[in-house]
Amino acid sequence: ACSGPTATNTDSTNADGTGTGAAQAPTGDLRVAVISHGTAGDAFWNVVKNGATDAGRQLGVTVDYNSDGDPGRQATLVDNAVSQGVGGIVVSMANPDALKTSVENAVKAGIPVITINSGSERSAAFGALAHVGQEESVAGEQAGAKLREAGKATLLCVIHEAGNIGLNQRCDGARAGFGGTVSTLQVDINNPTDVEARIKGALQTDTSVDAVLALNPQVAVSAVNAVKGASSAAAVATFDLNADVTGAIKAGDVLFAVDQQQYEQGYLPIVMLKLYRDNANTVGGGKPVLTGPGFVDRSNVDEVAEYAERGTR
Amino acid sequence: MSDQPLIEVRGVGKAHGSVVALHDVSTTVAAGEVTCVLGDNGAGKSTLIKVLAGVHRHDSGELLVSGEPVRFGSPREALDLGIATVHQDLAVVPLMSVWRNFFLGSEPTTGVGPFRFLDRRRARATTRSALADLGIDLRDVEQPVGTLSGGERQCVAIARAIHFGAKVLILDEPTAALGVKQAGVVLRYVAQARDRGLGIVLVTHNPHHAHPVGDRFLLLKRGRSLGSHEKADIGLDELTRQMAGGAELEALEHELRGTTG
Amino acid sequence: MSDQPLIEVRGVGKAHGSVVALHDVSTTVAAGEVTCVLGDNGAGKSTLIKVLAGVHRHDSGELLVSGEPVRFGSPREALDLGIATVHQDLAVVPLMSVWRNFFLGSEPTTGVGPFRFLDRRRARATTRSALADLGIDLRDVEQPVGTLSGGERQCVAIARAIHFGAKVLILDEPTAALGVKQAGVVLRYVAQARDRGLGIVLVTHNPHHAHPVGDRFLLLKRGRSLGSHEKADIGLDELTRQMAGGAELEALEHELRGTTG
Amino acid sequence: MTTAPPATDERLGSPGLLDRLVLRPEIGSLLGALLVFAFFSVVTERFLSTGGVATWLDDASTLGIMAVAVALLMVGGEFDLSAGVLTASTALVTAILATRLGWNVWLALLASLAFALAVGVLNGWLVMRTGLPSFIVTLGTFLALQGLNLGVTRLVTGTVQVSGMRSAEGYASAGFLFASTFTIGGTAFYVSILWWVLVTVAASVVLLRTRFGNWTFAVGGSAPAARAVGVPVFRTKVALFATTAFAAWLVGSINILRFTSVQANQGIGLEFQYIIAAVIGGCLLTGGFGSAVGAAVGALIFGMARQGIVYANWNSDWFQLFLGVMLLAAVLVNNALRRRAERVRR
Amino acid sequence: MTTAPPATDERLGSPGLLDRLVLRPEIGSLLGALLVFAFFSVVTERFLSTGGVATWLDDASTLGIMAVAVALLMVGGEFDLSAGVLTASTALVTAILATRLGWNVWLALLASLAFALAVGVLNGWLVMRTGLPSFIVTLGTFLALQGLNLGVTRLVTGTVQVSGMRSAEGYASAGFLFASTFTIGGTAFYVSILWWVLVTVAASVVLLRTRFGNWTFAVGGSAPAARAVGVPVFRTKVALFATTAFAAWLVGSINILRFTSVQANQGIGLEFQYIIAAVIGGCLLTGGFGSAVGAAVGALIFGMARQGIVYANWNSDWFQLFLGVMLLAAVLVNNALRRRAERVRR
Ligand SMILES: Nc1ncnc2c1ncn2[C@@H]1O[C@H](COP(=O)(O)OP(=O)(O)OP(=O)(O)O)[C@@H](O)[C@H]1O
Ligand SMILES: Nc1ncnc2c1ncn2[C@@H]1O[C@H](COP(=O)(O)OP(=O)(O)OP(=O)(O)O)[C@@H](O)[C@H]1O
Ligand SMILES: [Mg+2]
Ligand SMILES: [Mg+2]
Repeated sequence: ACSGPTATNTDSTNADGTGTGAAQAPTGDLRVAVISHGTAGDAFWNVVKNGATDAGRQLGVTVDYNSDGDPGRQATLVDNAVSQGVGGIVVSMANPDALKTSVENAVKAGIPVITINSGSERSAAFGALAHVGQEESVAGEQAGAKLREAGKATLLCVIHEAGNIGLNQRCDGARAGFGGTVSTLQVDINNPTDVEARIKGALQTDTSVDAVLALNPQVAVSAVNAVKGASSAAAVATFDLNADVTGAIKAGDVLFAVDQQQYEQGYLPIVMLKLYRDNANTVGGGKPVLTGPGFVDRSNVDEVAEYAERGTR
Repeated sequence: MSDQPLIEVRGVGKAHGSVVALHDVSTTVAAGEVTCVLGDNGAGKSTLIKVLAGVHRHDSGELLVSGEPVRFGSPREALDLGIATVHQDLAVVPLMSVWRNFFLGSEPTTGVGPFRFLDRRRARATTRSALADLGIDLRDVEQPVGTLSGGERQCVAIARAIHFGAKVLILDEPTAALGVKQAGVVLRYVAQARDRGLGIVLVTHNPHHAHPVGDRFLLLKRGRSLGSHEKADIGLDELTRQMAGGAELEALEHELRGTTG
Repeated sequence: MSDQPLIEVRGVGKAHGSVVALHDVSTTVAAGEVTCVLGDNGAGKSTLIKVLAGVHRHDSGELLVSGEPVRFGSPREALDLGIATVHQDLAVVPLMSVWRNFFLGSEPTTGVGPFRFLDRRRARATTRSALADLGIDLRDVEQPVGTLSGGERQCVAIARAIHFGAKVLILDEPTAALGVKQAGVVLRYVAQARDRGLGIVLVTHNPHHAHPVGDRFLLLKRGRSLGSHEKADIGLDELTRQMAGGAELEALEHELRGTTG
Repeated sequence: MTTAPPATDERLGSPGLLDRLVLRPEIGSLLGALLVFAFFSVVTERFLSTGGVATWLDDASTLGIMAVAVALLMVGGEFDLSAGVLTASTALVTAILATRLGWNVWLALLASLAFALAVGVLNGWLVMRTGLPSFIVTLGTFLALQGLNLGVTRLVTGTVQVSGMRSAEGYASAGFLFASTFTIGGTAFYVSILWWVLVTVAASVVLLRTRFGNWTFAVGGSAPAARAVGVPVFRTKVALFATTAFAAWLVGSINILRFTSVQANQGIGLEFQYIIAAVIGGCLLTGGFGSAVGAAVGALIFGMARQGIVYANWNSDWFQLFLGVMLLAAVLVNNALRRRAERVRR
Repeated sequence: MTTAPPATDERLGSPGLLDRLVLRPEIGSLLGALLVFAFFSVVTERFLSTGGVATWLDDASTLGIMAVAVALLMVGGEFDLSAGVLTASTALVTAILATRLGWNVWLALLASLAFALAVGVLNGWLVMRTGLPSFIVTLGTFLALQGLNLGVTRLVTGTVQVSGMRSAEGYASAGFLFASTFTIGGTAFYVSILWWVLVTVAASVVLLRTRFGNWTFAVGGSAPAARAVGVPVFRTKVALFATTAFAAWLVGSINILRFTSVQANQGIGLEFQYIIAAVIGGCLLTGGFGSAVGAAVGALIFGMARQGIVYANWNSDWFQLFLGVMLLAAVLVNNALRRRAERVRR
């Protein structure tokens, strides 16, 4: 797939990427390590991974995706990539301090690094080429604001993985954007019965709750069930999409879903690294490249549903 | 007594890793006879017993049951051939109640098909009376075996073997932990079983127990056979001397008395 | 022999939950004397021993060591008063090697301060010779105790108690699993220890073992004392009869012989 | 359960009904459950309402089904770390067959049952054949299944979940059996609660009243002794592993039919909750002692504590702290009793 | 380790060097480690490069430190489920004291050490006093610490992580001791590897050569027997819990000084990795048997497999599957040997 001598792409966000690349590829194949802090099987990071591997397939770049929720072991994965001598590293920085040494070592070793998702304000300081994505707190803030607009007064934010920094930032953001009363509830994502039961319990206990913000589509579906089970009138909003959520949006059970377009957080860095290697291009001019958030609600759900089905939204 | 011995052991050997516990031992167990296995501590008596009972598989030699060569894969196979054993260790499951231990592996059931339940009433009654016959008067057959005294525990295993023994009864030091009365009862049982035509293998360190009931005496030392004696060939004193490896308890007894003030 | 008995037991009782294992038992252990505890299975002998050794704490009655009333909180306290015990169960740690078991709780060390390491060479040599003295010739003192034969295991516990016993030696059925020779050796040891002025408590079911060495015989039945006899008051036959609760082994022996063909 | 014998033995002290009770392994957990129940009934309003009861029973039910099966296995002296993930694996198999290949739900359920039993038998077979501790062997299966769940799901769907069961053929009837609700006093209770009761009763009867139950105690209490008296140790243990796998299939089916979608990383970490519920219920980790009812009650404690904390409206940041203290309190309160049992027991 | 006795006993078969070796609990894991090492050295290019070695040693080191301590505890017959979370708790205590209250790092480290030891002693004391299984007691501490970590962190910082250690006073010197690197052949190795070696050697010496080690085997192998010969069972077990807590503090300190920030949910789930590494290294779950070196090698297997899979560039969807198969293969390959050991052993 590596042909096309006239690589005159500008550093725009044109990311269609077919047939781009340079003839004078310095070291042949490009290998990029994508290292995230998502736990294996996490719905959000699954889409990021799909973005990265799709980009890799289309651009002829080998993409290795690895993830670990423990900051220390995420750092070790970066070290691992450095010692493998990969051609580029894409790393999510939920915990910039823990990754500092490893990222700086990578930069020192001459490996271009692009940060994604969170950590935008530290990205440049560590010597990263660019940042793609957006702070989770911003997404949360906008979700909160949108709920406020819908006239809600009391919000329940459901954290499905205790201590996960990204989820906490979303809820904190929602608190800031919402303005009203916001309480958080911890549930265990691995136990669906527990998720539904606890949300139901919380709704029964505090009947003033009129909005539930789920941070995962699976949790959203359970929240819808719980709302019905508790005979509550609360509206449900969620982060991310799946077939059930799009159905629920159509049915009016879910108000909206926050779509961070994280597919781009996986896709764009691969393109950028390829451009950088082949053409020394950079993107963003030192500013983060923002991917979202977008909202999926009744107005646009039909259009997005099929993308969600195949794991790219 | 019969042409075909119930069990015949021919040059059997058994090693645990590099430890040779038994080497080239031969003997027979005939119906209506008691074969006593005697020997020092660590002579390999229990190892021989375990080979006969199907707990260990022998490494060399031959084991014939009713003339058929066998290599037991599990104790179940030995039990199915009517060989019941009281082991020196491996005797009981400490956390289980007395009656459950007693009937373990041969539980009586009532009902049919999927609704075959333990016949607990019968099991308890049988256990209680079988133990009472041995002179053990239990408070409660629901008591976990682990809380019984050493001798009581031993009696549970013996009573079980006597109850289920069909053709051959193997007893590894059954009387060691028993009181005088209980030991007497067990020996009487052994004699009765022999008279009913069972073949018996008895391991013991007590010549006073071995001599009265034994018909054949197999002497082991350090895993090897020192020879087999028929009862006619050997008296109590000679047996005791052989078991003690030349020393004599009576002499010792005099010595012990001598040193007293 | 001395005015002050080493151990005096006054009306001691012990219950496990609702099970009364021992009730109102009294006896004394004097220096240079052997107190034999005799009785049926489940009579409470081991329970009494465990009270003396600090494994159980008695519920009622008094326990005096060298005239001082004590209530042992742990076996360590008993050991510190020079009371060494061979238990019927609780004897050894099966997964540990022979020499580690032998010296458990009293390990010899070399070096100083934080660099006090086990003196393994000495420990191994001592273990080997202590066992050899009992007539047990081990292949290897590194062998886990769990792989020893029943009698060998028992000998490890006995050798340990003999080695570390300072003032009182308590033996719970030490000879049960032992061969004729080993049993003789153990009895000779008991006699020697007695002559060195130790107080000895010996539990046994074998009147042939108890009578030669014992000075005082405490008879237990169903947790209660049947009385205490001085050696002068009781002969071997009478002792046997009492232990068997009236039955007699000799009569049984005749019966056993009688039924043979 | 047991009738006292004609106890006129002078060696028995007080009549000892208490001591008799104390010997039952589940007594401790029952007291603990009462404590937790009483506590939350007093502290919160909603806990005792029918809606509340339905919620915590629901939470306890699937945990309870698994805890009971795991308790049997633990009595038999083995662990199964793969039990939690297997609930997700079976659900995934059912869902993929029904939604992607268009199988009838009943057929898909049958296929996933066969799959579950195969995993259970494999676990048991490996443990018995290799002589390795089940902790290690089932850890291997745990990791392997976890990898398979994610890998296969992504391969088939491109996402990390399979959904859309509702439109599969046969959903209605299967859903009725596994995921319907029944109404008592105007409140909907999930049918999984009935399954839980059923499994507990069946397991209890098997454990206490059948030969297989006797063998289970024996192989856990002392496998060599059991072997020596002719108990088929191999078959018994393999059957126990298969039972656990069956329970995992049951829970997986309940989940997939109720939530109609399943996430690839579901079930991870739950295996320890099962073990914990069993241990709270009186199972010994070393095997040979325990009870099915106890495990069910252990699950109940878990469910009540988990939901009770929500009802009490305590800050959920401290959720685990409350849960930990709750559990410790529940097991400590009957400590005196338990120790008494220990004393009687050995 | 042991010199063969003058074995001219006719009851011993072949000289039996092999059998002697086989008796060592760590042999199995050593073979497994060799297998994993050889496999990845052949399959991947970079695994054997100094950079590669540094990476997987680094991954194994903190796991190894904990595994060794946990192995001692397991030899002593107990579990500690709170060990994983405690690594985060100690790091949090250090970080909060140093960054929020402005303490000197050394002082903060001392304080968190005291905290860790208190938790360890509490664990041990509760286990011994109540007679409850350590599985349950430390589960309580586990949940409580987990709740505290989250609750306190959110209370103090408003987020779920504490960062900013780098600017705390005394960071440089403390960092040098716990989180610096040393260079061999141009590659930087973390000092935690040295700590790991040190802990392993120390634990091994203690276990095999001291009275305390002897007592550890005894209390795990048979606590009543040990008590009966005068071993201070209570003190020994409490000391073992304290040792585990100490190791958790060490790992927590290494982490906080190296990463300069700590997340409240760190360490959760790791306790089972410790136990698994110890079991792979030959520890019996039932206590009384095991080795420190074995546990360290078990951690090494873990580290090599985890990083090796990344080096091999296998699709991470299947990561757990590979890891599971890897682990099973590593323990199965020496199965014949181990079984032989079992045969010799009992
Ligand atoms: N699993 C094993 N591994 C190693 N050695 C063993 C094993 N089992 C038994 N042995 C050894 O084999 C020898 C014979 O043991 P066995 O139990 O047969 O003796 P025994 O004649 O029954 O002795 P006793 O009269 O003391 O019961 C002993 O020295 C013992 O140490
Ligand atoms: N932990 C316990 N719980 C309940 N009952 C017990 C316990 N320990 C012992 N017993 C009972 O106490 C009685 C006395 O036991 P003990 O072990 O003292 O007998 P013994 O005289 O040593 O018998 P043996 O000669 O058989 O060794 C026995 O009937 C036994 O069942
Ligand atoms: Mg023997
Ligand atoms: Mg006794």
